[in-house]
Amino acid sequence: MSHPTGDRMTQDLLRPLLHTSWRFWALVAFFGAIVLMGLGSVARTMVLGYGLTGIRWPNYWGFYITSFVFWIGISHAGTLISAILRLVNAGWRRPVTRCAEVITAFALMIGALFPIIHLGRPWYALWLAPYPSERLIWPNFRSPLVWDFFAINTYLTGSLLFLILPIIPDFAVVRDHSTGLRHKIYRALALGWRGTPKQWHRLETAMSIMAVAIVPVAVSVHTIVSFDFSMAPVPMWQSTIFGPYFVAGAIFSGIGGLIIAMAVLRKLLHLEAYLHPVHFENLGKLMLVMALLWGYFVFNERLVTYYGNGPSEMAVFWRTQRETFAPLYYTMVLCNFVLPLIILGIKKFRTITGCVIASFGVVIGMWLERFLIIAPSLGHKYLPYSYGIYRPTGIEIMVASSTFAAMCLLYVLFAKVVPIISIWEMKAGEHPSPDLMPQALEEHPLGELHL
Amino acid sequence: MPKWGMAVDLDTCTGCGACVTACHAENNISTVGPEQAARGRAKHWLRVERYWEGEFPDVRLKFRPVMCQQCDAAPCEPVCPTYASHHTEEGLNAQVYNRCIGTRYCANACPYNTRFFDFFNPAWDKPLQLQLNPDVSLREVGVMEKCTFCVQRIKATQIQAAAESREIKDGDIQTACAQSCPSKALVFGDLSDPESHVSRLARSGRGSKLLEDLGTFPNVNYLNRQVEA
Amino acid sequence: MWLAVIGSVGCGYVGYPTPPPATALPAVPGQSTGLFTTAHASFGEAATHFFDRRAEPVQPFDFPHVTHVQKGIKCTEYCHSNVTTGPVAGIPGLSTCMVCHQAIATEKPRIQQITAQSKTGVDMAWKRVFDFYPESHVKFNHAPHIRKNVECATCHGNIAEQTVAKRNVELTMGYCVNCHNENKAPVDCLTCHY
Amino acid sequence: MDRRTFIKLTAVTGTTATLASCGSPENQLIRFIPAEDITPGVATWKPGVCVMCSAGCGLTVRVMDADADVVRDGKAGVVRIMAAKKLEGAPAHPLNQGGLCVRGQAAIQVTYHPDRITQPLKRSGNRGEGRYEAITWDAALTELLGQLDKLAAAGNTKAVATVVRSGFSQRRAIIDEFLKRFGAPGPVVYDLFGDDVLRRANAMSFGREQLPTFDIGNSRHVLSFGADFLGTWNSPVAQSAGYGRMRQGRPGLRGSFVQVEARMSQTGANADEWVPVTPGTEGVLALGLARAIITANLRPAAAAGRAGALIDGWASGLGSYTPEEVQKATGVSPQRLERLARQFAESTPSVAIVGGPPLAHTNGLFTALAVNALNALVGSVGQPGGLHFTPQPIAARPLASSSLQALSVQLLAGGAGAPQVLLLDGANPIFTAPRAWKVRDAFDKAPFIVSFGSFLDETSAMADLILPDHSFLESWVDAVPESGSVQATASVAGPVMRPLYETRSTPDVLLEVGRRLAKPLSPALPWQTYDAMLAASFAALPAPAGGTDAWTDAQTKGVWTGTLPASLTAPAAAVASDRAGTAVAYAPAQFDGDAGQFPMHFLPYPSIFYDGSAAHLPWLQELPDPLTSAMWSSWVEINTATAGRLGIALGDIVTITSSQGTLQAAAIVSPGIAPDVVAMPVGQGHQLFTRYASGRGQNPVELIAPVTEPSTGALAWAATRVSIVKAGPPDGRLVLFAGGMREHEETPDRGGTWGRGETG
Repeated sequence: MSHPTGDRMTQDLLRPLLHTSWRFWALVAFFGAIVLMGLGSVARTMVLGYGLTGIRWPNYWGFYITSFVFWIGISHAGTLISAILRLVNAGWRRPVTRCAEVITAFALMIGALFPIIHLGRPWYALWLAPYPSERLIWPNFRSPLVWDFFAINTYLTGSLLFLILPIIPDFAVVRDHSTGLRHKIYRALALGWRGTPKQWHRLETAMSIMAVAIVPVAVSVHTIVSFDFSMAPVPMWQSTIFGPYFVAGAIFSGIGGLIIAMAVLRKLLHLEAYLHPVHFENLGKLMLVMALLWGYFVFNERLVTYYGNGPSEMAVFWRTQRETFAPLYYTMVLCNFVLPLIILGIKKFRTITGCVIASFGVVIGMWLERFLIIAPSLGHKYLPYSYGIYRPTGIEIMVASSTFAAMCLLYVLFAKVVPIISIWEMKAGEHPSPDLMPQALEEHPLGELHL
Repeated sequence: MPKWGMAVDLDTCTGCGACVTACHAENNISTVGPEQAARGRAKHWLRVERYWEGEFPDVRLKFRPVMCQQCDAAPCEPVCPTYASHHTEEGLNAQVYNRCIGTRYCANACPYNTRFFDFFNPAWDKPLQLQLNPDVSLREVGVMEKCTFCVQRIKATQIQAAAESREIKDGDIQTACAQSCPSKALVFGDLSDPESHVSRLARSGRGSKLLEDLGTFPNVNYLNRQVEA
Repeated sequence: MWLAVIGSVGCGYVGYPTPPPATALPAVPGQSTGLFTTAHASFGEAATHFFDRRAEPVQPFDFPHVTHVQKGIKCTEYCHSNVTTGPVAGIPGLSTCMVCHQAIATEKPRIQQITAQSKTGVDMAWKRVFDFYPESHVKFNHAPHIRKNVECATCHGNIAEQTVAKRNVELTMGYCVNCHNENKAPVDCLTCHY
Repeated sequence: MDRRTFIKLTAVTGTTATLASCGSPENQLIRFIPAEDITPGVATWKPGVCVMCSAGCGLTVRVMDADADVVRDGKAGVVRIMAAKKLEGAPAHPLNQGGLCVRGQAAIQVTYHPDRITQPLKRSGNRGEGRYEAITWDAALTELLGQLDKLAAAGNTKAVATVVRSGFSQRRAIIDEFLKRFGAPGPVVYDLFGDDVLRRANAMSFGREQLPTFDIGNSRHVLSFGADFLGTWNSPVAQSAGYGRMRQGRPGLRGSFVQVEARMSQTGANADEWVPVTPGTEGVLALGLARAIITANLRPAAAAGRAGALIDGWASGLGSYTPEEVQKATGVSPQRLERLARQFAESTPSVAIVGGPPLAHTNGLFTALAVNALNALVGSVGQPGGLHFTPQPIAARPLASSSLQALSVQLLAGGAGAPQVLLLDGANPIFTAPRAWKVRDAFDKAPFIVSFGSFLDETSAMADLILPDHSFLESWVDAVPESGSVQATASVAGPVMRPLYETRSTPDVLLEVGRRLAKPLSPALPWQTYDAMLAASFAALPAPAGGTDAWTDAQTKGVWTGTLPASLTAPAAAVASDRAGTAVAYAPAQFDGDAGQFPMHFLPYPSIFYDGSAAHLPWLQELPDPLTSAMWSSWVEINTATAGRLGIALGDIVTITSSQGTLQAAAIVSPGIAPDVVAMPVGQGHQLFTRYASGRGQNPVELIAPVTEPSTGALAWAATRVSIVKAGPPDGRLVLFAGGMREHEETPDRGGTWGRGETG
């Protein structure tokens, strides 16, 4: 594959930073407004009471926790994928990695908000943190929510490092191509990067260490998120496969998010020259694999429940299979399994458009999957007298949807200040210093997967 | 060290609901009004479940009062990140309102759905608030609340007994529900005392626990209804 | 932000239709309309409670504790006598003052002032100095502490030397817990919070 | 956005300006000097008497200090009062024995109700509109005295009519005495679910015109014909206590219980065997059982004595009640009849109870007599585990009175003979009387109406003058239970707290009026106050063992119980037993509306609000109904199969039509009701009854046809036929607490579970 080289590349990739069009402001204004609405809704519930949401006895979790799991899932797009690709040293990763890692960082930040805003008394959220107090009380370390607290913080720190380290050289590039105030700022950000072999070497070592370290963290985070559910004695929650089930689902939705992000950037920032169909196709294949895996997990979960035929489990089972939640359930199966199989399974559909369509399906489907894990089980817990059906209210819909706007907003702003495609890595693909030479051959889309 | 428990005789429970109202009166449980009740926010620490069995004309109805089962291995306790829900030496599942941050995780973990959330600040049309029991906290918005086995009555009696330096006799402490029950279907007492009324009932052949298979080890014993042979 | 709040006020409920509202009732004279709720009266109040910041209570009348103590009147003798019988010490009202002061020190202008007020039927609106915010859900019972001979001064400081009572002991949870630990008193949450 | 949210919103936005303000608002309020000496934080317990129904249970009231909002000479402030906090059953009381029913528990909200009338009121708007202005007690009494004096001057003292609730008490005695000495007819006692038919039947069978007391606690077998004796009928708490003992109170002996009714009541839900029968044929079943017992030689026919002699064909062996005939009429199979008969005759002591719907038919008296005969046959009358009559002091005997229907006719007729002054005490006939009696129009014709009630309801809103009574916790209160205890019992209690408002105890008001009349009562009422009257009446009673005298003892205990001296006991023979001797034969129950047009039987039944008089208490409104778990709403119960046939599902809105009118309500599909019966709880559907009950739900009484039981003239409230059709999908007015009403999941093909989710 080929793409522009040298200064041309630098020019292309720096254009979004150096020139601001009205479109940028339009986007910021649009997304910003929606985000403000979301924040307003949260403020309103905090002032008037949590009853403005649709949460009810006994469905005490709803849209917020759904969104929490969903965004944590999306966050697996970046770091995990780019880390794996780095490890297998797939050359085609180069334009992709940064968009991916950015998604991770922002999705985590957004996702981590939900456990806080879903609290009845968010202003006491700091009690989740272990800090010495005269009260002599610590958080309850037996609680999965506390595990969440630590896992997510670790993951966030890790992926921020993983994101920022490789940006340093690009800050240097921007520094060298900018003047005035911008120059000053980027000089500071560049942390005195000179591009000496020593610095290159340090960066590379750091990156490879991070790449190795981040993978288990990523896996553990979503396993722990799954513990929030599988640790509680709730029908259809107490399942031993929830760990891998959630991780697979997370990566699945993550890839979907990534593909969409890349497609959008490609259009908006005219990066057609850098993001080639092959990138999408490769990610598409990856997603196909995950779709099959996901399908396997769902089939597994459902079959075992059905076969086991426990009364309370079956109550939930039928809710999703044939009753209240059936429409959502079959939409989910369609989006997460049928659609990806048809589009990504058949080569001629595996175009950019095809991948994007499939990705949208997957993102929607995975959101539904999380909702269908939470709502039916909580509403049909053991004693039929206490059954209840959860219906969201405008407030919750507003908040949940505003987070998508928040994602876009952050992304747009980020693309404004940082080259969304790693300039130096692209260049490294061109005139590599020996230790940067990728073994991967472009003809081999996935690189040589020494797995 | 006492171990508080309850026996619910399903054979004498008539489902009249006196216990429910007694609980409201004793524990300052606010009424939420029709609009909120329709949205599933009614709070009944103690509810009388009723289930139909069979079809007309061979139909019968089962009543079962369900309150917090004060489990020995309560699922609500480990999941609470702040220890707002925790176990006391006397075997009570304490709910500490001031420590509760409202994750509602405990309610999800509770298989009996006996935990209720304050969706709004409770409100009383004046002067209904003159009835409020000063010995029981008024819960504010965003906290979980549930049956406490009338811990305020337990505390009061214990302090009183200590002041008079006497032992607490069986029957000295009664929960509001047990006290009001016209057919005396609810019996509260100390399970660690083998001679207490509740212990003897718990030993009776009719005793069983609700959702026993979940391994929560409840301290409420249900005495099954005897059906004529 | 507030703009956003107003903006979001627009979004209505999805979900249950609610029952038809009760018919409007004619206002009958003398019927109560108020609402008693645990909500804070204002953001200011909520903030003060949250950060546990207390303004120095302003009393309607400078009650000289020291004078009475010097006269040899014990705290729990006449004024806070409930503490011996019940959980609450109680702040004596004017009627309690007048028990003695219709006879004692009647010539003093300040005494004449309260005598006059007691005739109007309006009581002293004392502000509590040692109290807990409702959201701390503390159920404090004096009786066990009295029985264990805990000095009043332990928690209430040197009121005996003060004129108007000052909260010069911060009754934080740490303060209580430490004392309970030292004296092998129970520290289970339910000891105080229920 | 519901009311609360709105209030909070305004509260928040309104106060954001005063960000600096701190401390709670009551600190800024004026504090008044308490009127009583207060021990803060210490609870005291005082006796009380429950007035929510006529049972007359004893209370123990927990009293503690509280801050009340008051307005004194124009200044708003707070004052510390000793306030009632919780009502418990009095452990020593022979009726409730420490227990207390749901209405009793909620009764405390009567005292603190936000819509309680706080001062005398004079009507300023149209009648029924509920617009009033405040006036002083002096002005109010002067106005009442003026009206009465006018009548007395005209010598037309007969023109005073009074409507009261049922129930015996010295309070009622004062009213009776006042009327008698003024020269007015006795008060009209109206109670939708009144038991006049049973009283009459008991007078005929046993010579006692009162409700029976059942010694259930010692029975081995209870056979109940439609009586909701564990829920709302007669003395429910006493009967529940007995039920508890019957089931599990006696080691090794568990009594059995069979309920006969067309719609499963809360009581029926507890039965070992539930026997649905065609409405109006309960008496046939009773006699069928009697015949089976006699023919099986388990008892001689003669054993029934007088009670049996009242039944046509009893002596000749009840030939017309063969199992086949009985099955034709009631739908109970011969085998089952045989089994029930043996069970009833053999597992003695056994007792048969009748009450409620079976007596609310045109043949109600026959049904009651049949069941009485059945009791007499197995010798359960006056025996342990059987049926008793609480000895009643003469003072508790009410005056003979005309019926509400008659009163309504008089008023409508108008003219000189018609009542000029109408006194209302607690009754709400406009809500509970069938539309066809035109009670509202009749009251509208009354020149002057005075109400002593504490709340504005449909009836008291007609009053020109409202003289609010104290709440039962603020004044002396007493009850002379008609039943519930084998021994004679009288409950009494002094005020447990000071009156919150400018109200006055009605008996005291009447006594004062009696004193201040221009033409004094002759002979004058001997007592200055209500409690003086109570003291006098209790002083006449024998002192209990260990007690000093009856009065002081009763004041401390809250109850007097013992054996009445003959001088006080109402002699059994004294009561009307006119029909004795003439045998009563079975006549099929007559129903209003023809079976073609109105295929279903309509069965209104007393809800947790009883007849609606307790619908203003929020605790009861939010209490899930025993059988349906419905809150804050009214509904129609219909059999599963019938509903399926009519395409009606849970929560659907249905239209019910009778010859009297039509109404719409949400349907609840229930397996516990006969296919040809539609049941609806009475209590909701108030046009005007405080903020909690007004405009909520539907009032089934509006469908009841004015059919009466001929011998007593009592309303046969179960004798109406209706048609039912689906009017529309669920509209959310039905609020259920329960999501599912089947313990074991139905298969999804059967439409899943009941759930608010599904019904909206």
